[in-house]
Amino acid sequence: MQPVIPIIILALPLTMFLVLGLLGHKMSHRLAGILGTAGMGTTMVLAYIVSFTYFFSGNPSFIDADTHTRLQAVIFNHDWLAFTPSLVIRLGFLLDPISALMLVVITTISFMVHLYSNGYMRDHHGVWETGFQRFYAFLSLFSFSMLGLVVATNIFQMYIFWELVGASSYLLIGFYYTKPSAVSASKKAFIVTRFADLGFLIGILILSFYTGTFNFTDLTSVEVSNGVYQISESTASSVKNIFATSAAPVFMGGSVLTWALVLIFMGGMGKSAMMPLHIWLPDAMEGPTPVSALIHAATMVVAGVYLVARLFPLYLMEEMSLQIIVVVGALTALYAAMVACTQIDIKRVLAFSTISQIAFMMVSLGVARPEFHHGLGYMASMFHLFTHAMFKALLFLCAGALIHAIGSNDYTAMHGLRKHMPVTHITFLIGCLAIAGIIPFAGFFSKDEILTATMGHSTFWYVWMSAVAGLTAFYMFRLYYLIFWWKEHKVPQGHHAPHDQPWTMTLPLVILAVISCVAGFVPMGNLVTWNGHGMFENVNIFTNFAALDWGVASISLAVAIIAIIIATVMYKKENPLPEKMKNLLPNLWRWCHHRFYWDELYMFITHKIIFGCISKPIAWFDHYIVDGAMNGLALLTQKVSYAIRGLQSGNIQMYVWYYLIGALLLGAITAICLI
Amino acid sequence: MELTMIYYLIPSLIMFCCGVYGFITRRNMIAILISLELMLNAVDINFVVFNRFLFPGEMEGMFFTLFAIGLAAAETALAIAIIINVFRVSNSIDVRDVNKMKH
Amino acid sequence: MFSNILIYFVIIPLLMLGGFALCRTDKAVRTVAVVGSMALLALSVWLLVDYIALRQAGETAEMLYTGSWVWFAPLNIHLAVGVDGVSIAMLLLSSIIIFAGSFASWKIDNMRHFFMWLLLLSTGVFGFFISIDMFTMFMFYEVALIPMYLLIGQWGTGRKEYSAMKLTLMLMGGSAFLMLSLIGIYFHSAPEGGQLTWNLLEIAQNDSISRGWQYFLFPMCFVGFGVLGAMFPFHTWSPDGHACAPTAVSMLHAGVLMKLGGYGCFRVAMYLMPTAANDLAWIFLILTGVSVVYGAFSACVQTDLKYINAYSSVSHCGMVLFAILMINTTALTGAIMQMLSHGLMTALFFALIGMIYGRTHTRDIRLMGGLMKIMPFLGVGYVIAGMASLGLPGLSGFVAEMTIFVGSFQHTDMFHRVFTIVACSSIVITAVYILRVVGKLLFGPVQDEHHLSLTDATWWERLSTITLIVSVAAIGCFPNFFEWLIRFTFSPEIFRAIGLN
Amino acid sequence: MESVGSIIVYTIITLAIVVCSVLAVTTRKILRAATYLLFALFATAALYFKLDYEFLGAVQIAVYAGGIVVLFVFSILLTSQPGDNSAKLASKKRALGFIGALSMLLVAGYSLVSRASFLTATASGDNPVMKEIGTALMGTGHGEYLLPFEAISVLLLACIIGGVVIARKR
Repeated sequence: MQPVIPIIILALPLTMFLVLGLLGHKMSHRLAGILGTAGMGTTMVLAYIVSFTYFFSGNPSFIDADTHTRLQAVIFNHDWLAFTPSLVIRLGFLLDPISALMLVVITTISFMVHLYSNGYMRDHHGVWETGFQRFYAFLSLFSFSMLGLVVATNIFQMYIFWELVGASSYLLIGFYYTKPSAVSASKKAFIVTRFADLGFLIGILILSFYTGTFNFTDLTSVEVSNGVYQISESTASSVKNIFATSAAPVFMGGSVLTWALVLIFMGGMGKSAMMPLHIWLPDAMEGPTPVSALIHAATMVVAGVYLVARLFPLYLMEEMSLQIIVVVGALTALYAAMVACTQIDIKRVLAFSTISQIAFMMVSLGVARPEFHHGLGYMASMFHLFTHAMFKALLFLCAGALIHAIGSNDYTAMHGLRKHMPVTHITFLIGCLAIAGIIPFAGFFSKDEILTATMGHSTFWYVWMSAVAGLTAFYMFRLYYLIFWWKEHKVPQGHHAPHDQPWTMTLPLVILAVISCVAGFVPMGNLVTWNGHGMFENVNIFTNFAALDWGVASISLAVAIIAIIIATVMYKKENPLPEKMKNLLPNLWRWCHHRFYWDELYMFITHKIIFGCISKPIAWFDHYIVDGAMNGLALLTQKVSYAIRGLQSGNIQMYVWYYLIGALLLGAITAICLI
Repeated sequence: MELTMIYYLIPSLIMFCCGVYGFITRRNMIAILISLELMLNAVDINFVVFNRFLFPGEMEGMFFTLFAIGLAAAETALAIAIIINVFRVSNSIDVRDVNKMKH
Repeated sequence: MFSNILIYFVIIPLLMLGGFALCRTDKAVRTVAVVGSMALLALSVWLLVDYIALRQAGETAEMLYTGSWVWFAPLNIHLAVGVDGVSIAMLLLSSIIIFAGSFASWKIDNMRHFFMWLLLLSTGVFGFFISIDMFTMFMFYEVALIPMYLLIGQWGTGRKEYSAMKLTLMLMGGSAFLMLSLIGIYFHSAPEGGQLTWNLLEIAQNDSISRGWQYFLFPMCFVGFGVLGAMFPFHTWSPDGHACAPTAVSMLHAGVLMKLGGYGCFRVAMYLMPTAANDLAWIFLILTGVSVVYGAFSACVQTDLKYINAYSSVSHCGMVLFAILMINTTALTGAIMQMLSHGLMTALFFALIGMIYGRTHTRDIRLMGGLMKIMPFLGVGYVIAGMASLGLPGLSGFVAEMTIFVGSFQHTDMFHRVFTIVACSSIVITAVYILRVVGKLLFGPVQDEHHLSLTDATWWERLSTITLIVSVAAIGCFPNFFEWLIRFTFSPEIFRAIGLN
Repeated sequence: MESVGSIIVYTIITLAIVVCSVLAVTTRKILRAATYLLFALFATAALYFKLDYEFLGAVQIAVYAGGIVVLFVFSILLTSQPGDNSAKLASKKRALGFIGALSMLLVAGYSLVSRASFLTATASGDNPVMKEIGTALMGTGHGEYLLPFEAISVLLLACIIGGVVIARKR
């Protein structure tokens, strides 16, 4: 493939960022919006072209004709910074199943959000938000960074764009920069992810030092040998280097590789909001809602999943690191689902739901083993990433529509909106059905694959994750009923009735809803697998049906339906059941409602420990001890000067005295010596 | 009894010590100057005595004394001029009062 | 003598000094300053291009454009000049900052004298970077230090007398160590009976300083330069000095003068005494490692903008010395990159702080807020500077720090590993204090309604800021070029004595 | 062996020197101090005569006794009223000064006396002839003093001018 189109895919959003950022304030709002949207639309079309070419063209550089294995294709790769002859950061474009998939996901969601924002970022009277152009510039910057991240050819390129993504997310969360809560939320997001990135960076350093390369193709290539797809000779040998090196193959109780992988996973935990580094994501909802849809539901937060998937062959070599991923993911999934049941801010419910769903993907990666259905978990994870991006973006955009109409994030202000906003109602319902895993919506297939993979790994985690899936259905329908049913909406005096939104907002909702309905039929098993080898022989529209493990599927379906029924009973009409439930388990409810006091804990650590016990004492030490020592030295010099100044009094008689005493002493000494 | 050097040096020493005593105890500037003259004179005596007793053929000691007398005259003249000037300014010739240039 | 291009780096500032002496109006002074600093910038760019052309043509000498003229024959003191990639990078940095600094001090009291002292300082800086004779190097070093006293004492703010005194005395204290060690090096510069020399290249070639003497001279030399490089615990002149200095002086001082320290540590201490450097590095690694984290933590709780930035400089300059002590090609390259990067971004910081202070008349972040709305240009500039400082890819901080970390990680023993990780952790703390300042200063509601009437940047302030931003972004976007420029200096032969890399 | 007359003369001179010196620094009346100084100087001159340095003795009388002491007297008269006593010294200070001077006397005296055995040379040689003195003062060879002579004459000139300038009434 010619590198022209890939270069444009990366360059166009960057150009848009520069144009809108530097010249935006000279443009009209409408022009800026159109420019940004058109730019992103073009990028989307190009990304589709690239992605479809990769999957379906049959080009020998993309698929091995003999083994039907999809290959990693480096479209271009320019040296950017050479640390040593072998450790070189290159900026390039890597096409393989997951990056092609991500190209589609990112550009689709991003385009939807660009389009949607044209309507969202102005109020009912058509007045544009201040900084509208800036908003589009940041969106473009984010899209650029995210695209750069997924097509990275080496781990350091990924880290570069990883940081850029973090920074643009900072800018977008803090978009309403005059609002103190938005400022502190953006700060929190950046610092927490930065802390995680420290682990990522150290992991990269360890890994690259022992393997001598940054390149993904060297680190993770997979090849066929004796009919079995496995980690390639080159990967294995470069990783074996780690063990062959006599210097420190073991570092603080773990092998170097484990440390490297776990630290890299820590970076992923930060971006993907895994416990305990999840605290930034709920706060990040301070940003405009389209931003939440783009960044905090569909793209940036899955970067961690993507990172683990990208290095999956390496993780396969260290069982322990995969176990850690499973445990972290499972705990996070349950935690987030429980918290989501008690939140009253709709965006926060969605945020915790996102955390929970990403944890699903993580667990799925953690349980993936080549022995079981050719690494089904890996495929399921990517599949869920894809479907989740679609329906979660849909849910967020619906939430945005609601907030736009009501002017509040709190569902207590919403109740019973189904008649006022029919389109939003239907699309939101589709989203809920999808996330709950009701056949035939998108979430059903992907979640079912995940549960199947978990089942194949361990029954305990299977039961655990099924329970979480039930909780998911419950809290999503709780939210749905509380917004659209519960009791009739009364229009407060002086306000106009809530109504559906302009077409720029409606269109993305409809498109995404349609995708959520049909995305489950995409034969992902043939497109994205850990070793590039398709799972199915024949592909048709019912492939996914055919591949289902109906045992698992029917159980999960049953769980979901029961959960929905419970939610219906409790929340469809105004009734005292929720209060009763709350009083049944008051402590649990309180802990969930306060998100298990994680924020307070972090507050304590940052303010009391970091600031109070480290920074302040250091500043004190610097001021009084180090600086004090210097000033003390100066003071001592001055004091001595003052003290001996009296000797040089100008009083000649005193001089004679000194002279006399000196002479006498000398004389006495001489006399004594001569005696 | 032979009048050896020591007989001349001891009075000179006493004279010098008197000068020292005066110099460090008196407060009147003229008195200090007088003590100074005593010390100078004691030194002069020593030069002359050494010349006469140790190097009788030479004249160095004598000439040194000669020049010292000249210098003493010059020095006294200047010192007295300064003292008179100080007196005009501060109406006192007590050394303790002459400290205005110190600060 | 005048056929050597390097000598013009000293002559142009001196001519400018003469020009200022003749000026009668502020306008004339500005003209001279702008023309002169543009000439310097053009000269350094031309030198860069010419240097690259020579290297491309296969020139392999360690230093190019060398020249040597006897100055004081009995002690064999020469005015010896020569540059390699590192010096050229430093010259470029200096001329950019002087250019930006001239615009940043567009309206300052008693302008003629201010610029005269500033240019005297620049003379010292340029002279230092082109010299390869230790004596002239030291002389220029002192020339660069002394005007600082007057510049801060005269044009500063706050406790300026105290700060000026403290800064000068501490740096002079460093100079005392330095002088001792330079003289020590001189007397061991040649084998028994050989002609003693001050010339760095000849000393390095002779390699005649015995191990014992290296052990004695290296720490003195390193501490001497380290004081100017703000090494813990000799950094306390930096916060006070920067806080009180006028804008252009802060820029020049943090941007260029502190680099003299790092450059000297590398060029004299490491270059001439590699054995001791290798053996004693651990002592200074501890100190500089502490510097990095300590400065960052200190910055977290300061409330004065300039103090924050000064402590941030302690942290970043600590990183420079830290990397130098790692003694391998990658880390040393990173150290020089960090010098460039820190020089530019800290100059940018100080320029912006000066501009903000000039408007709000306070530097206390608790008294300011929401400035982004009032002065968007300065606000955006500040955010960019902050992002560069916390190592955002695409700006200079990232490439420098990453090069340092990758280089430092080449050491496999536990001691180096631990300190590398400690140094790495500074990227988080940096983010904390940078975002804290940005959040308080630029974002949030406006704290003081008097600030609402303030204006955004003027054209000269914009020019100054944009120059620096473009430079920062240039390093961040095209690091390979700078890396290539610098790397040649760290050829393996230089470390032959150590056997590293 | 000295003649008795010589010893008597010596005794008188020595006594005069010691007594006058002591009195010159202990009397509280400044004019008396000047007078005792005068006598001490005269005694010194006598000592020079006794040691056969007639020219020197003459110079001593002329310059010191005639010139310097007169200067002293004039200045005393200019700066203090007759009958003015200088303030009584604090006994502590006097005692300290006394101890200082005495200890010096003892140390120096002890070191002199303890080496008295070495200092046994007797006085010899003649009164230098006036012509020799003149030649030595004006010559430039070894043991001749033209340069100091000129220097001191310039010094005296400077001194005169300086004295005039300093003491001049403004």
